[in-house]
Amino acid sequence: MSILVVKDLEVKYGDTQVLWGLDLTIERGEFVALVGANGAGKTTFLKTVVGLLPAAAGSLHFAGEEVSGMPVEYRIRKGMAMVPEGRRLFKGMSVMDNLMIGAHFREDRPQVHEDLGKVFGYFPELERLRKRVAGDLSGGEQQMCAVGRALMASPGLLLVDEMSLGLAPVVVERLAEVLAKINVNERMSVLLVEQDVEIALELSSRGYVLDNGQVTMSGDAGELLRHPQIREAYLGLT
Amino acid sequence: MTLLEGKAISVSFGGVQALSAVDLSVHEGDVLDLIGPNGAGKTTLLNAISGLCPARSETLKFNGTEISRLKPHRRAKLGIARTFQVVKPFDRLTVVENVAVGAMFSGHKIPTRSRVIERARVALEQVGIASKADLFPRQLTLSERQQLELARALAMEPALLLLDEVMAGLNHAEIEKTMALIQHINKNLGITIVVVEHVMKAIMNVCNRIVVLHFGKKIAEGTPARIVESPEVIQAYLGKRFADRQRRDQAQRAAQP
Amino acid sequence: MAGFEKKDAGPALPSIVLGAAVLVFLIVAPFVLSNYWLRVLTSILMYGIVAQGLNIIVGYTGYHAFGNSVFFGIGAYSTGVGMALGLPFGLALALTVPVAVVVAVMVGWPLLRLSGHYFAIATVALNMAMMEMVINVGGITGGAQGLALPINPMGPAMLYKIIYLVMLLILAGATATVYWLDRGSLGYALRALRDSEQGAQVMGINTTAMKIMAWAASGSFTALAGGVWAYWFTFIEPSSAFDINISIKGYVMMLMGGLGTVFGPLIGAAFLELFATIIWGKFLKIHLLILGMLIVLVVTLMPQGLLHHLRWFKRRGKPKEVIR
Amino acid sequence: MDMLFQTIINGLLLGGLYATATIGFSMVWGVMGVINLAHGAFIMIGAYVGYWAFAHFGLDPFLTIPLSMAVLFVIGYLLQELLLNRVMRTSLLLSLILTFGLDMFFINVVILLFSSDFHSVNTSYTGSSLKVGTAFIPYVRLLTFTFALILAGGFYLFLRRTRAGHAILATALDKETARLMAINPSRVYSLTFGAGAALAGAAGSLASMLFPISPIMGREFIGAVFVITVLGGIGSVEGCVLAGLLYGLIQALASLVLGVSYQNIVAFIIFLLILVLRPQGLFGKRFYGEIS
Amino acid sequence: AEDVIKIGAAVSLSGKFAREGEFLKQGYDYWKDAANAQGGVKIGDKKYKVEIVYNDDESDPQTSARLTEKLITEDKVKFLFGPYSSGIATATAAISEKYNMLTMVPMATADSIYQRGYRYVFCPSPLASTGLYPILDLIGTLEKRPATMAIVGPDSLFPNITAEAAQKKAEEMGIKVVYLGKYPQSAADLSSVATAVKGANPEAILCTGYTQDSILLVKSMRELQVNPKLVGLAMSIAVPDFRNALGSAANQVMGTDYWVPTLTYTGIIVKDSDTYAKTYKEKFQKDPTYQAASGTAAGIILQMAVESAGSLDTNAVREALLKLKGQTFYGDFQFNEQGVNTAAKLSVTQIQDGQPKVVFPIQVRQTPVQYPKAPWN
Ligand SMILES: Nc1ncnc2c1ncn2[C@@H]1O[C@H](COP(=O)(O)OP(=O)(O)OP(=O)(O)O)[C@@H](O)[C@H]1O
Ligand SMILES: Nc1ncnc2c1ncn2[C@@H]1O[C@H](COP(=O)(O)OP(=O)(O)OP(=O)(O)O)[C@@H](O)[C@H]1O
Ligand SMILES: [Mg+2]
Ligand SMILES: [Mg+2]
Repeated sequence: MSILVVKDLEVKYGDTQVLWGLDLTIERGEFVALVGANGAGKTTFLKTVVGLLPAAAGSLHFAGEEVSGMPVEYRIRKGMAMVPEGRRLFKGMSVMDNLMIGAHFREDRPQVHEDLGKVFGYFPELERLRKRVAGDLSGGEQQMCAVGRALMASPGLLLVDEMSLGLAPVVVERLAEVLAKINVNERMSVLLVEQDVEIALELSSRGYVLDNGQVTMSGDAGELLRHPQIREAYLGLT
Repeated sequence: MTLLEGKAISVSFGGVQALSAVDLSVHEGDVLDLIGPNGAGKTTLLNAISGLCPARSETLKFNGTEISRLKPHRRAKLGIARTFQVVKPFDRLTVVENVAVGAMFSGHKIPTRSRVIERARVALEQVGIASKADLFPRQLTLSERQQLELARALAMEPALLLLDEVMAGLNHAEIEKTMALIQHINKNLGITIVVVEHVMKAIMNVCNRIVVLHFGKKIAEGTPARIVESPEVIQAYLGKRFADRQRRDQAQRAAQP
Repeated sequence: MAGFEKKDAGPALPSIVLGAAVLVFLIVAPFVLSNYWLRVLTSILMYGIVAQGLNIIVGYTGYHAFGNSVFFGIGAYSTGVGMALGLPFGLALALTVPVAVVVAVMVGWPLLRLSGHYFAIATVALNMAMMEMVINVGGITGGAQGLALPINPMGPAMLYKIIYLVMLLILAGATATVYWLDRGSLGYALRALRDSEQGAQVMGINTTAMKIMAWAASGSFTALAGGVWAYWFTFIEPSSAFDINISIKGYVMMLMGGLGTVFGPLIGAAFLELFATIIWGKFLKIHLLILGMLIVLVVTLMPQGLLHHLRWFKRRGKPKEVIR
Repeated sequence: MDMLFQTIINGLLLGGLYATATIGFSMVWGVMGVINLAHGAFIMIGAYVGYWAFAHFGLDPFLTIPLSMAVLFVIGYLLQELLLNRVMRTSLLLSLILTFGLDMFFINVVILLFSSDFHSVNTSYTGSSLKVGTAFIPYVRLLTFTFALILAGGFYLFLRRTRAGHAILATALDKETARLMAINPSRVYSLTFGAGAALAGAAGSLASMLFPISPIMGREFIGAVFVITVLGGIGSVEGCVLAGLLYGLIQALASLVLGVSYQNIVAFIIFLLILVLRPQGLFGKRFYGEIS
Repeated sequence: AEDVIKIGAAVSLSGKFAREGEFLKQGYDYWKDAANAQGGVKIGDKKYKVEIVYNDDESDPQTSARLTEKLITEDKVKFLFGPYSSGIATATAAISEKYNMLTMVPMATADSIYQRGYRYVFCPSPLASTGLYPILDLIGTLEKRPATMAIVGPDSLFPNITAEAAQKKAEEMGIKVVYLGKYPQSAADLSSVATAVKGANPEAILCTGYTQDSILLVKSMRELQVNPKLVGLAMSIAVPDFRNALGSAANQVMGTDYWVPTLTYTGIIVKDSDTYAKTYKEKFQKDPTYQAASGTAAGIILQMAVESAGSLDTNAVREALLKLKGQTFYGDFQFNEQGVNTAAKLSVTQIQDGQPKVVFPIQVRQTPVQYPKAPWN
């Protein structure tokens, strides 16, 4: 069964239309990559899915329910979580509080504590840093904390925007490993937006290519990776 | 000739020693890359050069002038321009006005308004966001804002350009474009460049020297080819997977005629 | 927002006509208006200066000088003390400018490093500290007892015309300064540093000097208004010369008219003063209540200022950006 | 020596009340980026609620604290929902002027309702004191102080320990991201503004025991409230308490050492110095109050 | 049309002096209605009704000045009634003077106003400098006078004048002023002042503050057990708010007053103080204060001057005012060239068993003074 079904989605900023009739589906437990040029509308898409932006037209089904009119809180409660572009931690709060606020809305407290344990399992450095003020962490540590915070919502669908932005290659590698592990262990669906197309497609099972607000290609990640057009436009290989 | 000569540059924030006695010399015509893990002090080093944070140093000379006591705007007028990793556009000026400010107050006096605008437009062309000239910065995407940063710096027609992660968030094609732009700035406009970049495969091709920072110390310096082989750098920064990819790419390139 | 990028340079015809009409009116006003209405008009001009002074430091430079009334008080007291020492009015008034500049430079240097809210309240504290200082110094300032200025033997008709004209001149000066800021590169420097100080610095703008200059200009005009006010009232007290409501009123006017525009503050001043004048007497006990409600309504219903809503004579321009 | 001891007691006891009067203001500023100039009016309304209940039902103002808190919570909540919400996103300036207008409005409404006469609350224990050595501790002030600290402590725990509190903090730091945590910022703002007003109301009820009650009594607090907010660090409850006590102490000591006429000027100069040397406040945290 | 005398008044109906301004306005209104009830002001054979044009000055001198100008030039009033407080009146007096507009300013008692050579500004009340004199005079009649004294008050125009004059007079009488405290006008709390007074340990303490300050100071002294033999206040003792606020703590505290209901002066329009207090309460549902009484008295004196001049001409009325010598329920009056009422005297009232009693001057007193004051209970 599909966890997210997007049909004919259109989004506008005032008079400028950014997304044009976009279709996208994610199955439960699937790892999907969304790649595309700058300004293609990837962030806009994620924000619309989660509800930070309104859709101008089209439908958005999440876990079998039409959510496009619903506020952000509703969708989060229903099982979405997002790692926003640029991490956006609550810089003045401790790492621990940042993690816990990810589970802010959850009533199943014992389960929350278990999830906290899991997050520390994936990112042992966070346990060490849990008392530190989040704004003081290095970029990589902050990104880990941001992913951890999203995991604390125990979402059915994890949306990750620009996982590798400004991170050292070693850190990117770490994060990629953890995302893959989470996908498998928790059976959590992941939608990853990433500029590093190679990493993104290696991690995922399917991929979508977005260009000027439209899906121009989609399909099996491995195939996309081998597709000559992708190799040329996004990987610089021939 | 050495354009920028810094000896023992140190910066500390309260208890945190962000930079400890880093030496840096940039030669005219260089494209120098500064790499290092997050928090290594790369941005801080750029800040120290442009005068935005209090730094101690034995010497900090630009074009033969000691600049360590100069305020940031004096250094800018001498010909040091920079971009910010966390972009700092002038939100309530339009894109073209943003760039015009760069042309207006740099050391080069431009006589008329229309020339200032002309200059700004050229800079916007160069970075490829000329079509957005009349928008406000917050109507741009993150990467377009980074391009705006670059355009503002270019409009100043500096001698030394400091670029802080201008490629972050760009895809391959755009990275290629930016690389070409950097090369163009360097070769055709004769501007010396210091870049901070994580995008290694791009940097390998444009820069002639790499300085590696780690915990505020310089741990390596040399040509790109040498640096990527250094086990210390691989361990601290690049990661094994990257090294593998790097080797594979090189092999592939070598295979191509 | 003006830019040197205007495609259709120059204002439209209706606004030229309107502007000329206002100018003519201002010049003939003292000869046709009754003393009372001249006084009302003078008070509009005075607040116009205060609002325009705020416009320089708030609208263009982005520093919320909430306590700019400190300069009003400084102007009033330096004129008052100067006259108490025997200087003629003109000279005493002229002296307020260097005094204001010295204060702006001395205090501005540390305070203008603060940003946003912090600067706003620091200026309030500065205003209070200055007031307490005048009270505690006593002596020539008269302390809490206030200071009486020499009375001009001239009849009211003549004296009021002179006061009016002096106010008008100062306001013209302030408006010209703002106009010049709006067009010139200095204005760009101020607006740039308003949006990002570090960004401006690395682009060659001496932000410290610019800010201090802007505040000194803002303060000088405000101080001149205070100086004229002192002479006009012949009696000044610390609590009314350093009355924070002066700058708050200026803020409301600037806001009503439109922040960071050349003529907005003047329109706001005229509107608020006239409104207040006209409702006085009609609602004895509740007019402050009505004024409070009016402010609430203006802010919630037309946060971009009157000018924005009176744009019929302005060409449709770029989207007006939100003030911060 | 005796005087020094008495002075310290005076300063601390008053400081506790100041602290409570400040917390709501500081929170609203820190979380919403709104400098609420009507805070003084809220305090005043709280005092009138206390007075009204005392005059009509003989209720002790300590008992009516919950009532004033409830009344002001509702006022604050509604104001935020109906008015402030419309402007606070756009600018600091607009909210300042809006709240200035509100202050004017409330004061004059109270003048209409209660006239501008002074009112007082005299309980059976008003005026009696506890003797400690050579110093006297007035019971009313001691009780006021205790209640003030209990309220401050309670609010601190509310922020740090409850999920609603965490939601407030998170919204203060990054509103959009807070939404991603299933937090509804406009609800949080209304809650914060309501809570801020409720605390002002409690402070007002407490103040009604000590000071003559009049429509403009809030104006006398607002200066201290500003200084303490900055001294303590914007949006920091524990900072407010420490700064409130410190401020009371400084003022009292300044009057002792320099003379009573210098208490304000000393306060303002300290304030300016703090701003210049340590703008995040003596006890402030980094990253707070950065919203513009 | 009826013949009317139009009188203008800018008073504070909002802002920090709203309370005092309201009383003043009611005082003016009382006179207007009383005079009109008797047919109006008599000039020659004709009776003129009185009409008062009010404006609210928001307790702001600048607004007051503007409104004064409006009353003179737009509303074309014949005479002016002044605002509350010396600060505001100083701003408006200059304008009255410029237009040669006869102005009665019953609540502007700062001496400095009358030292500027104004010719048209008249104050029926005694000046600020005399504010504490009667208490000192009373001390002079005591057998065991206090030897030391503290004088405290807010740092502002009226209180400062009163305090300085009192200090001078006390020292002339050989009383040592051991503490002189001026606290900031905006001080919300006076416990530090009470502590300082305690440290100086004076036998008498005089306070020049307004009602609110007096309440606070007495409260604080009681809480901190500051126990001088005499506590004397300027201008608040008879204000009902004062007694209500302090309850039994007010006992044996004394204060000077422009007017109290128990005074025994008599005059036209209002027969005596007792009548005034009663009829005022009927009319306005509250007890009158000295501000109200001073307003009514100002009206009565103006009426007497106009009637004696037999004209509405400003200069004729002024001449008549300077010649007149008489009494109203408010007290004696006789004006000098500066517009100062040289005949006015303050009285001293002491709260005895919860009731205000006039204790000085001897000739109008109700009971002897209770001295020394008992310690606070
Ligand atoms: N607030 C806004 N107002 C107007 N236009 C906007 C706004 N935000 C984004 N846009 C425009 O929408 C388009 C898509 O932006 P979006 O941020 O979704 O792209 P993206 O694919 O995430 O790009 P990047 O890789 O640079 O993050 C861009 O052309 C951008 O200029
Ligand atoms: N203003 C500041 N106050 C306190 N610490 C700071 C400040 N600026 C930087 N630091 C600290 O100095 C160290 C170096 O930071 P810097 O920003 O130079 O790193 P960087 O190499 O640019 O990292 P990144 O790749 O994440 O941009 C970090 O530990 C950082 O937390
Ligand atoms: Mg994006
Ligand atoms: Mg960096």
